[in-house]
Amino acid sequence: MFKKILIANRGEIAVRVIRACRELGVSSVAVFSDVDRAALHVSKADEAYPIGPAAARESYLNMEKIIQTARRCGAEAIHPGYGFLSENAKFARACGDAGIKFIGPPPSAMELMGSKTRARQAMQAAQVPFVPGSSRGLSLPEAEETAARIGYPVMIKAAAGGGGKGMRLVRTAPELKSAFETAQSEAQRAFNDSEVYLEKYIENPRHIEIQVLGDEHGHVVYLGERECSVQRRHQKVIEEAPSAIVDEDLRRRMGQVAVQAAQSAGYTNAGTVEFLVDANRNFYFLEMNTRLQVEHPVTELVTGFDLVHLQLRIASGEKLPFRQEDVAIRGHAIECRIYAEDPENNFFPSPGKITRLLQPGGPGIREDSGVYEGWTVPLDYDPMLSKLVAYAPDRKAAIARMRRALDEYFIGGIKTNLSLFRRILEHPDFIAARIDTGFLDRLLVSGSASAAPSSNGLSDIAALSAALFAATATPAQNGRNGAGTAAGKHHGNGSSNWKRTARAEALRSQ
Amino acid sequence: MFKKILIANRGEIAVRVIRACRELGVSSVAVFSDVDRAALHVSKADEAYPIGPAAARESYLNMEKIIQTARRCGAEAIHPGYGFLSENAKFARACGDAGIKFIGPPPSAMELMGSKTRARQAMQAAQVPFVPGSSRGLSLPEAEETAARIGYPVMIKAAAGGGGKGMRLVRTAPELKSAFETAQSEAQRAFNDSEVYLEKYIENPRHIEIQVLGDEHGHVVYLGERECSVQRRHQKVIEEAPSAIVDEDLRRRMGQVAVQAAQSAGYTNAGTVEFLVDANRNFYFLEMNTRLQVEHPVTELVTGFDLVHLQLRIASGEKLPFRQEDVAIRGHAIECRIYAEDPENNFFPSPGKITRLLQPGGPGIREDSGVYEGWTVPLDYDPMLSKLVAYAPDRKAAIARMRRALDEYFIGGIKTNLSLFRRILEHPDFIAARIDTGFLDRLLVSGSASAAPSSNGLSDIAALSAALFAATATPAQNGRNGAGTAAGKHHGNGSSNWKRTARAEALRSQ
Amino acid sequence: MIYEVTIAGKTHKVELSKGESGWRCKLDDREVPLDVTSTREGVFSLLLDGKSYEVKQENTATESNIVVGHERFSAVVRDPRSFRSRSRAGAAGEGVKKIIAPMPGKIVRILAQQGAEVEAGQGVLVVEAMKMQNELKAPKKGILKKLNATEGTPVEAGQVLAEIE
Amino acid sequence: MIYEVTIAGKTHKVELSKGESGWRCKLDDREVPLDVTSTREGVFSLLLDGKSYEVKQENTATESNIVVGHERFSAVVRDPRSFRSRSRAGAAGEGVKKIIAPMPGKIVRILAQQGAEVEAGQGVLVVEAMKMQNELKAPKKGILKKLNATEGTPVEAGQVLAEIE
Repeated sequence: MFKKILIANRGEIAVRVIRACRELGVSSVAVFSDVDRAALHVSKADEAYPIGPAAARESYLNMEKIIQTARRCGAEAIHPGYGFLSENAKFARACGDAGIKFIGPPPSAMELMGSKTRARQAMQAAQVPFVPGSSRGLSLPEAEETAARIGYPVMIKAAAGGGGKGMRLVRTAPELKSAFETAQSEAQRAFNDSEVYLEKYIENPRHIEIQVLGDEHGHVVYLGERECSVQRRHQKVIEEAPSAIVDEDLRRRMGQVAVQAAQSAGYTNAGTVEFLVDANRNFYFLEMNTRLQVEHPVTELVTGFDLVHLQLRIASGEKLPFRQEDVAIRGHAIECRIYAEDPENNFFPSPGKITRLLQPGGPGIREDSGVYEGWTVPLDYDPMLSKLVAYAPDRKAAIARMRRALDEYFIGGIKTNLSLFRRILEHPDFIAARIDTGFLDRLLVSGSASAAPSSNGLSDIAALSAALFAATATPAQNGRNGAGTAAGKHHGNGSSNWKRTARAEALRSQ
Repeated sequence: MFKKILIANRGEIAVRVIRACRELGVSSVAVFSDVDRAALHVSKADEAYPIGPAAARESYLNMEKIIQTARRCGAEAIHPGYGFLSENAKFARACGDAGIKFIGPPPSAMELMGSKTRARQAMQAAQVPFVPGSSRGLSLPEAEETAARIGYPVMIKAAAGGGGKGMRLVRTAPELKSAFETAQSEAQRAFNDSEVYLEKYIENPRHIEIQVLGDEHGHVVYLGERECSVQRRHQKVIEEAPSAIVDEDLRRRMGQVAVQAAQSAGYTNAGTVEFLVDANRNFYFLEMNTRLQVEHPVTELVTGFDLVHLQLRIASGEKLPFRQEDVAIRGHAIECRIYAEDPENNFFPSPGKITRLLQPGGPGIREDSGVYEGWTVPLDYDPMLSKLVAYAPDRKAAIARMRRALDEYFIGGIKTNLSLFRRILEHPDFIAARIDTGFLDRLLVSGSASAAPSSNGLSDIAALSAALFAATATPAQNGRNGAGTAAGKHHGNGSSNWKRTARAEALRSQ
Repeated sequence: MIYEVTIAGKTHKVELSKGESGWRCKLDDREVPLDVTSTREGVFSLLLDGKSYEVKQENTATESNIVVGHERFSAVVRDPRSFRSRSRAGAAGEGVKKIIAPMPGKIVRILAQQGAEVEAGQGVLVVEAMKMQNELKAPKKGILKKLNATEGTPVEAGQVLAEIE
Repeated sequence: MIYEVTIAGKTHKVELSKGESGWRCKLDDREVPLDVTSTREGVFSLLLDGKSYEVKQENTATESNIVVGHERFSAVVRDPRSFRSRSRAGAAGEGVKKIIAPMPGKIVRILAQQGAEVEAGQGVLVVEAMKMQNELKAPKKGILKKLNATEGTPVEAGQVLAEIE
């Protein structure tokens, strides 16, 4: 095992890896940008070094600076987390050149999977099932021909793409030309590469992915599936394991295909093979993510393994400590990604100071958090604050447990999407596992993003409480909220902060 | 399932049961004594009612008041938690008479197991293995005769006993008379019953117990064992599951005996059969606890079941939703009981205000807590604050994870035994699972209760920090700590609180 | 003391007085037997007819909320004794609507110029935060009287960016 | 500003000044390149030569502690500028040792009477809290000069129960 590793990331995933290091007796090195000096990962790590200004490109994406820091402090390996440099083959290669182990797959496997068209070719050679379509970049005439062959609707995608950019759905032939050109120019702008390809569009697919793990001695196993069909604009919002529609047989078939895919790419360490699954439970390769996923905790809870421990053990040269037949799925886990964003206002991001943080606990609740009460969420990065995970013997109990945990959760001072989860978890389609990748977008257009307020007299309680808070406000509270304490003679008459706020409310735009 | 139940308890176990209620859609009713109005279980419950003054005998032990409260608010059942009325057969009977379901075994089973001598007779009839000795109360001549037959050393125990009271170890025949009489008079004082009996004394036994669960349709299963050998003065301090010395065969044999014991007593709901296990892995019935145990979470983590959910389902008449062959042990769990007590000062209790609470989180960590930051731990009850539980694939990883969690844990304002756990978990005998019920007492006499301070220059950091805190102290901070802000002109020169404390330190007894 | 509290569009009169065993509360002249305990700063545990409520106060840069259980209510509290000063502030705002930054960020685009006529819902400027661009719209039809914003400058949550009259 | 800090039996001189990028710190006249950030009230994140320390301040009724990671140090901080007032307080305590209640509780038994001679370690009184009885012992041999305690009365943590001279 390594003696010391550097974590080239921030937020909850940096804290997650630091915790694993501590448990394995490995010294952990954090890096931080100027705005992250007070971030949780800095105080949790054994060592911490500044790597530049707030802009990620000058800090968390600054390969040279990160490798230099690792060399200087004697870190033997770098864990990239997810996002930032985690899928950057050039970075993995640079680590190797500097004599530092990159905790992840070999750069060649990252490069292969990083190009959608090359990945598609390789996967087709490995007999991995695919959505019908082209396996390479197309010209417009080629696209028209392919679409005619496989039948509409079709989806145009950027070869270098991700995150929904350069993607266009085309339902009929006359729409193709304009959509093709828009996708090309979007791809050019987003990825500096205008290459696009085309696939049959699967109606209401489910997003189901297989976790794989390979050691450096040729063993690859799969750790069951995760269903991530609850998405907003192609971003996962809720993930769970197992999937309600995957039985033992389908799990084995998907798992074997995923292992084949990994092996054909010379893959090692943790990776995820994403599939679309149609209404008839046919599954089609979507892409392979060559890193730890955000949603890895649900797999940990149902398999009992620790994926970050295993990543470190694999990267340090150990053999996988178990075989495929030792992997068993028990119980059900659900994860909610908690974001600083306002679901009632177009999901506007909501950075700012967390003035109050009451976190849930008790049986079956795990929280991987990157924040703390009093911390100011910077506006420079992804707004994910924390991952809340519920585990229970079955799906119904896991949903009930997550709802209980959400009821206990309170984040004050900034907007979060906690209320959105409550609404999803109360929805009959979610409860019945009738979900697909369009589920959440349909739910969102059907009404407000937060659960409908109940009419059980809570507003009377709120009115009384508002007055009580005003009556018991201390001068210190006013001071902290920015209003002066000049109001003087404090005899319980509404704090000046309340008055100030009242004015702001009255004047604010609706 | 019930619509509403009352929880006749306080602290973490009340919160634990309230959470289960919420998950099952059952309304929860808390009760509280005058000093517990601000306690966590009151605000977590759906309803809460006062039941009297601080003294437990007038509130949490006040059967009439509790049953009356349950009737008035329409609770169909009462969960007694552990301690207080949980093993009181009279209370269980009174609930039944009032038409309220007592969530636990039938009163007859509680009565049987509540008397050590009657339990012993019944268990012997059910072929349960016993420590050699008498099965009933003895006169002194009978005791002398029995001791001679089974051989010294022997242990004298109170028939109505518990908690170490009325117990005496006798190593040689000449000591017997005096020890017998002391035990009798202690038993008389403690339990108003001088009856004592006698058993062979097992040297360095391990305490291993089996969790059983029976429904009201005649099915009883066992959920594996817990090892609770780390005890101080017969009080469990750390519990784990599984036990390092129990293999599949021993687990099955102990489990079957426990089920036999439960069945012969007409037992239903959750219960625990405690055994002593000697160096040759012979096991002997110790007693049966007719309630949920403090340490039930370790069983939940390794089996994947939720014991409180199952208690409620059983009490509402449901059948056990699984069979013995569905029970499997996976991974390893360790629990630390966090107490408000000072391990460096004779384990003095330390009630008071929790001024700062930083709780651990992340993978494999569960906390069942009954406290919150800012709460004042009352001096009227058991000083247990919280239970911290770590789960990992194996024992070594679970120990490492618990140590990591303890490093993250900070409780400010009162003394706790957190440092004691660190010391135990670093001890080579604990790590090697060479533990018995005398392990902790031996460890405690061998030195200070907290881990030895390392000499790695942390005291320089502490000195610098102390000055920095003094330099940045705000008047508000001084005010909160009770010192006046009269010092006036605040130009960064040591807060008055620091000065006040300095004086107190200088004058305090060593 | 007496407060005027506006919650969910309805304004209530709340009368509070310190009784022997805590607060005495009246809501719209109806006595409410509320048992109030502060568990931490900004958090109350309330008991009313046996029902238990955990209530939190939340002040963000732009809002004051009361959270009961998990339901959030926007709250405006007025102390009638300070009415005079309030109404003055109110008068200044007559007919004017402001566009306030809902979060800290950076102004990346200005879509309407000072003095221009804007429709209700028309985009006025774009603020970027956390990699997302968010268009702020005119709350009503009118003249864009003030525009306190230039492209490329950072803004704080709660900052008034524009006024429409 | 300059402080005298006693930690683990050793007294240090700590000199602090506000520099351009935070605090400048000297420990016993040696410059320490400490990077200090307050993460919450009573908690610092410190970086020193790349090592990261989380430090908490803890004031209980009877002690002031500094907790570095999970190690607890009893700390006494003196501001030399306030020395005069301090030494006066110190003088009053010369030769006198106090018995202070380590926790809130109730006095259940008094074992030595006022004016009596007591040995070091001799039990003076018994305080009960949380179902446990705890004997408080004489810190030194001497005369039990004051005894501010009667059986059955509650005591607060930090309360002086007896003085021995």
